[in-house]
Amino acid sequence: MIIAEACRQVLKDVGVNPERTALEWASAAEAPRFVELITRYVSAVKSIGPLGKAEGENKEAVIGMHLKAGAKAASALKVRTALGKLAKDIKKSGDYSPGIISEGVTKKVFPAFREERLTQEVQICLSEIGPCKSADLSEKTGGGIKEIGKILETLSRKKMVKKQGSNWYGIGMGNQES
Amino acid sequence: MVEAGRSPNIEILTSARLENLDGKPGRFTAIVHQEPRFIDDDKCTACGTCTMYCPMPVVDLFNERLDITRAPHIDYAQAVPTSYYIDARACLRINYETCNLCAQTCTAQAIDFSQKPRKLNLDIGAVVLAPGFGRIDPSVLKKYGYGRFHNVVTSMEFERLTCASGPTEGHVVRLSDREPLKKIAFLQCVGSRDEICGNGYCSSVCCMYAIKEASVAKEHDPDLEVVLFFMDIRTQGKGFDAARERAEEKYGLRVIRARIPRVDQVDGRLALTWTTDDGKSCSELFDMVVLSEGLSAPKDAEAIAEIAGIELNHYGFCKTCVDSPLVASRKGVYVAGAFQGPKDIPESVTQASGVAAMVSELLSEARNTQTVTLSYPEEDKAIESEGPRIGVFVCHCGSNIAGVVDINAVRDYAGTLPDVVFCRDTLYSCSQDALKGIASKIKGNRLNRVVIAACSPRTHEPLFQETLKSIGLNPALIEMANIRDQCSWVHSQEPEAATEKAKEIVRMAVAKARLLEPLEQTTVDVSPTALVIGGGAAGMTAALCIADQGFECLLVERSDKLGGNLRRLVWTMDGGEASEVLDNLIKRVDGHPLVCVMLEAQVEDVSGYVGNFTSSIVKAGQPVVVDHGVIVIATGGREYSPTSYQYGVNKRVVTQLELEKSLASGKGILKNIKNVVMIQCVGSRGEDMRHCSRLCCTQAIKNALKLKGIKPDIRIYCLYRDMRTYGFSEDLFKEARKRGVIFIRYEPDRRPEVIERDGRIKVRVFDRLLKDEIDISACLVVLSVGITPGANDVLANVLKAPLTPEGFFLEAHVKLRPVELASEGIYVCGLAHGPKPLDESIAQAKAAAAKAAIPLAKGKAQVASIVSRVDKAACIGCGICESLCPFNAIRLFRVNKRRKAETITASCKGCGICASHCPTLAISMGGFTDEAIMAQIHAFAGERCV
Amino acid sequence: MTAGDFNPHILGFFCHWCCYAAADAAGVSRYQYPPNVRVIRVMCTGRIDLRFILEAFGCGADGVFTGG
Amino acid sequence: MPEGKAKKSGAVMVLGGGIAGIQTTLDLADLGYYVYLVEKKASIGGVMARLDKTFPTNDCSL
Repeated sequence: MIIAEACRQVLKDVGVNPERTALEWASAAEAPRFVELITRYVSAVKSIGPLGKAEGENKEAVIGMHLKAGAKAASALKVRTALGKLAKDIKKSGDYSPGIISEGVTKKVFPAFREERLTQEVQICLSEIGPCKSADLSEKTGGGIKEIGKILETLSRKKMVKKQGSNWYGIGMGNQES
Repeated sequence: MVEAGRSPNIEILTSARLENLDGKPGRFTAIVHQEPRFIDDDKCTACGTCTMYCPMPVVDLFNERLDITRAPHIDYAQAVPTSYYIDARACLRINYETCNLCAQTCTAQAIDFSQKPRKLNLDIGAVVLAPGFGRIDPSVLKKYGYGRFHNVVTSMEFERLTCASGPTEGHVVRLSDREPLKKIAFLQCVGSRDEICGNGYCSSVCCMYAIKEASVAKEHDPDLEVVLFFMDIRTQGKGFDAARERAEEKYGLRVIRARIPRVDQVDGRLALTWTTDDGKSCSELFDMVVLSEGLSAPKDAEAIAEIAGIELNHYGFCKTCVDSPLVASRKGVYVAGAFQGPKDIPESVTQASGVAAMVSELLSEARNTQTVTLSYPEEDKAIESEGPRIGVFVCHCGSNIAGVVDINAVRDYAGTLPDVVFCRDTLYSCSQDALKGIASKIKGNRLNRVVIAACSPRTHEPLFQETLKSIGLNPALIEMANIRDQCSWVHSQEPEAATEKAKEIVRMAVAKARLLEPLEQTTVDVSPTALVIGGGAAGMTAALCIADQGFECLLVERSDKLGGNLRRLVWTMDGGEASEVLDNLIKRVDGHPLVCVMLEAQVEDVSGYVGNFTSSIVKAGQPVVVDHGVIVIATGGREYSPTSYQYGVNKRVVTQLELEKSLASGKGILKNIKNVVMIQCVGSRGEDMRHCSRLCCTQAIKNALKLKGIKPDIRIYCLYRDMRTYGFSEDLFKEARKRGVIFIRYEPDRRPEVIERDGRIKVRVFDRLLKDEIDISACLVVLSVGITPGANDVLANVLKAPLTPEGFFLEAHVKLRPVELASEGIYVCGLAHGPKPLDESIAQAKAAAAKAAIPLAKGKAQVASIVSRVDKAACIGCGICESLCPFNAIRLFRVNKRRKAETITASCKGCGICASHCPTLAISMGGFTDEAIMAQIHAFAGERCV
Repeated sequence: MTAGDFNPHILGFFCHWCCYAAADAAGVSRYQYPPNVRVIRVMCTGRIDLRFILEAFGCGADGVFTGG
Repeated sequence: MPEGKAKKSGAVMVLGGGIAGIQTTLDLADLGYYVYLVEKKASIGGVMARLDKTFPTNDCSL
């Protein structure tokens, strides 16, 4: 349930409509209930429309980028540790009520994920599209100016990006600048 | 059921009955008469073609005559043995030598009319009678209009109506016009607690199943109105009261305390009339009336008793006694389940395991003499280490898949997938001959990964894994593509979409198969001793039973003497001397060579897993470390000490056990006692504890009869909420009423009070019939106090075993595994599991001994292969997995100064929660690795992968 | 592409003990339901990792249905 | 072989294929005995197989 909540918030961040995911229970004896769940869910997704196109004109590429970065972020140590710790605490408290879960995810897991996703996406943009201004990066990744600023700062401290005039360059990411 | 069908040591003889039994315990010879099925079990693939073509309609007894089927049929799809049979009475071919249609249409050539009835001579060591119970005779139901009014149904018929595979696919409708229902009535005590039909006892189960059926009906149709008519609501099983309150409150079930005499039909609807407590008579109309029929003795009880040479009791059930409830009157013949007396499924299952223990005691030296263990060839490591060579077998399953999915297209498509070196379609891949064909193809083409595109792995994967094992291939190297149950069967109107889906399912299965790795089937040695914690009646019985089966047993008791609560009991339920039972148990325990007793000892720490536990037991301050294979918890319970009703303040207010002790000590104290008032449910059901303590009603009645026996003119009042004298103890309740005991019912919101004024005590209670408060002056007030859990939480922490909200140990499954805990190798019995009378505790102790003896008897514990494996290098020792694992199957160990996680393979159930939460992805699950699932996702996407 | 003939391509994670068993039971009773779901069987929904769901959407799934 | 000393048979007969019969059979097989399960109907499961759900957990009763 914690992962389902995390998934909803993460999908919102990468621009995918969270209604596309569902978490249901059907016991081995509840075949009629299962069939109803599947039929209702398929028609719901049908009304939402195909991935990308439904989320807005020519959004497919943008969402694709967000998702690629998101997948990497979901493997990042910081994000997974946050999720694991939250699961541990909730199990200890024994209180699995939705309020507690969503609050825990919003406070502890989502910020880590968002920062990691933006960091990954910045690196992808720089390596695939080449040097661009921090304003472009914030527009492409959907991250706020301040957020992108902070990320670029940490990346440059780690010697992974370099600022050249108003453009940022990725170091050792395939597109060697002059 | 499926397990029973598959084990090589179980031979199921269907349509068979016992004809003769002679010999003595250990050496019986039985003659069994078996009617033919006219269909060969091995060949039949349960495809259903014969039922379609047979012209002869037959009433479907399995569906309680609510449906029609044909002469060749199967009771229900999941029946065991899963093969059809022909109802000889209806078949034209058998009776009139004509037709023979089914034999021609059967593609598997399984129908064989030459089969003859046969007689089998079996030489056996013991006989277990478990023929179950009989149904109430329809004549008894006549007065409720059953058989006259269409919409009066029995509870079993209602059960079939709500069942998804039943005649109406689970839609609860009026039988008269198939209209949906608006209002249902459940009548209780039909055919039980009923002198006229001779079933004076209470069937113990109808209250519970009525509430379940009512809840299921409400789930089907929330705005349905449900009314239940009870005399006493008897839901005394573990957790049943809580479930009943939840159901009543969640589904708004109306409960009326009245016994309906008859049912009339008024313009198509059913009219019930009854009188309420305050004398008002009411009547309402209903769409359907469900008769909660009781359990009577099996119809052929006399015949069985005569053949097996055992006695029946006056109700026609098998006669047994309180301290050995599982032994029939003839030595070597045992009884389990409803034939011993009406009971619920948990008690039947407990008795069944208990009987297994007693048989194992009787025949312990003949263990493993006639069982066969299959042997498998060496695993061919060479082939497995080669690159993936995948074989795909696409099954027709007769027409079940081929009728919708284009098998050839799927087969050819599979051939184009990478690493697939062989593909073929099979008519029935699960039939004996096809399995041989698949085995030879695997060897012939040196295949090391197999994909079977057919039905569900849940039902057939073990079958194919056996085939792989039989030719030296690791059973984990197979993946099933479910293109029947989840494809052709459910998309039969869209053949192209179904074929497309089948192709994609096969593509995903091949992607996963490519990454399958051999998983070794580890077995663990079991140290053949048992640890029993708690030396009460249950503990001693369990220890003796394990020892009699030939295994060493250590019995640990906290106090300085054995006996526990049994010491406080004077008489048993059937009037026998409790001290006799106690002395007998203690004498046998002290005398038994294989039982070692440790008094004044307490279990301080337990570690390890099934087969290899090590516990440290503190005795007189000194810890003693002991190795053992299994643990049986029998720590018992404690009598609830009341804090109200002036208990402890006035010495003339005593508990039932105290009364029993004083009655046994001498008649003297009864000299000046004329009035005795008993108060039921003191502490139980809502005061301090939510649960019903199950035995206080029967105990109160037992003491009341004892009092009446000593001083017939004594006046006894019994203030009760529900008299729960279930089963045969209903006779005692009737006897008490006959002897003049006055029973007054009180509601939980207006409990009786004990008032003391200048040395004399009075009990004030609100009498619902007189609608007024009455004061009964009492020379003695006896409180029927309930049973609270002992200090279970201390032991629970040591064993990491969960407790129920009420504080008793939580069993693995309340109905089907009542004496086992979720974690393997730990068993529970007696009052530690929940309040219960002596005979049920003894039966449970024997059941726990049976279950505990299984790993000891096997000597080896088989470990599932789907378990987690930790990559030590990647693990950073964060401990998240250890805290999340529901089965304590992954622990952190210190490996040269760093903490690393490690799996306890025996306890791991393969759920994978640790793997999905591991921050460094250090944990991989056997059979469901991250890479395999990722490969399936990419195969799912096919060309659209971004 | 109007929503009418859009055929969503949905990935399903089914728990072996409950939802997968319910799907089999639906098959046995021959219930019909749309064929858009492709199933990955897992031993428990606890096994599902956030990465799987993001990977699925990354691979163009229109929906992910998790059945416990 | 003298009557008293005859070796005990390692097989057991269980009469009745309902829940009690099946449970005893499974336990006996696990404890190392060969079991003949004699059932008068054509399939085992008894009354419990006809139940739709079981109280109080309401899971399937097969």
